[in-house]
Amino acid sequence: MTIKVKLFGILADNAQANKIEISDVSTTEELLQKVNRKYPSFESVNYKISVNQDIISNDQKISTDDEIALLPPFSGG
Amino acid sequence: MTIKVKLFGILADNAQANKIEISDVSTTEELLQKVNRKYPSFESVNYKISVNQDIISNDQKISTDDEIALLPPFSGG
Amino acid sequence: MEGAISPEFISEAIAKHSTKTAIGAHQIFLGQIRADEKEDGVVQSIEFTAYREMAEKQYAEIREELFESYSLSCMHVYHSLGNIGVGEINLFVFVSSKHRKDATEACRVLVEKIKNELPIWGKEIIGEENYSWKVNR
Amino acid sequence: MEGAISPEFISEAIAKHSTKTAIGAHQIFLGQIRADEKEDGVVQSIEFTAYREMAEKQYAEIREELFESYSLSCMHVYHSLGNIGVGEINLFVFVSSKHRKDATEACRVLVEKIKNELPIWGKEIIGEENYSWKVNR
Repeated sequence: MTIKVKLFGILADNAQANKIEISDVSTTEELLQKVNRKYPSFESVNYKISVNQDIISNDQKISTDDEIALLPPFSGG
Repeated sequence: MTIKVKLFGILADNAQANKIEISDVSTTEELLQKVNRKYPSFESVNYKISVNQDIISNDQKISTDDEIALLPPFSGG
Repeated sequence: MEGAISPEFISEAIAKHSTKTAIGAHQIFLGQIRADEKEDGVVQSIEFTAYREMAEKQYAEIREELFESYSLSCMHVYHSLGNIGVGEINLFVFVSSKHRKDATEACRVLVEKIKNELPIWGKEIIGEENYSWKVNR
Repeated sequence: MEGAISPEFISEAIAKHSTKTAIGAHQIFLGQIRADEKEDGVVQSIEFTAYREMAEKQYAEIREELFESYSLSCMHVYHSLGNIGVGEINLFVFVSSKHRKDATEACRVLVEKIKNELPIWGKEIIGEENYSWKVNR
């Protein structure tokens, strides 16, 4: 299963893309592992993952219909 | 000795004057006693007295050169 | 200052600070005249009077205290005198600092002190004939 | 909103509230871009991006929470997106209430939440070529 992942801030900057695709993953933990392997620079960023615009801290199943995003620490305001 | 006394707010309103003169007083206590006798309606107002723009709580001597004022509770803002 | 404080006066005050590039945060408090229901009717306006010389002296002391307690770039206070109608602005407090906490906290304390320590009085005009002297809570 | 927030926009927002005669207090917070000194030079501007849909959802939740916790008449928040220069305003928070304590406290909490909970990022543009990602403290 291929998951589309939105990137923001320094992550989009490091990946030089606002959106990436990660294949063969079915949970958020699997996704994060693959992302960190593919983009080693992400590991130094204390980012969070959101599923359908909610930040997730525990592992959970995901499907291609879910809106997934990786969020570096917020710095608005 | 005649002392000029500035009045503000409800006190000026009750006395129908912004300034009154009180004679034969030489301390703030004496002044306040005379004022309250002359204007009985003042007693229900929890007012303070200032000498040269400082609020005074203890009795002190006053002269005709001092700037005396009676101040109802503040209600600015 | 005499009369109500206009929104344009406020925007001009803000615009003047754009050259002060060490400022990161502005905290503004505005007091607006409420149409409060009183026993005798609805408040139409408040007529403010002050013991001006004393108010200026007191404000200078408050200002000095706050600049000592907080790291501030600017502080401005405008209080209307005269008759200010319902919906109009009678108090404009404007505090600026590098980081937000100083401006936010100093503005809060300043508004409190303006209400409690400045010799200013408001006479609430009710209907066509009545009035009552405003009481700060 | 795109681009910097103008002082005129702020005064128009204030003027719109003059018909709301139950309001006695407006508390306004403005964020202004600072010319901070960084290792590589001085900040020229900050380029803001957001995860807009999530930011709007989060803001709606924050708004609801604050209306439950405080007695408020109005709440408005405008955060700039895009490139905002030094001295320009990128955040306008506007909270109104009958009595000042509600607006003052809600405004303070709201600014804190905007900084900590909204998915918005600032990229500090330094000199002609450099940049660094802003870190909220």
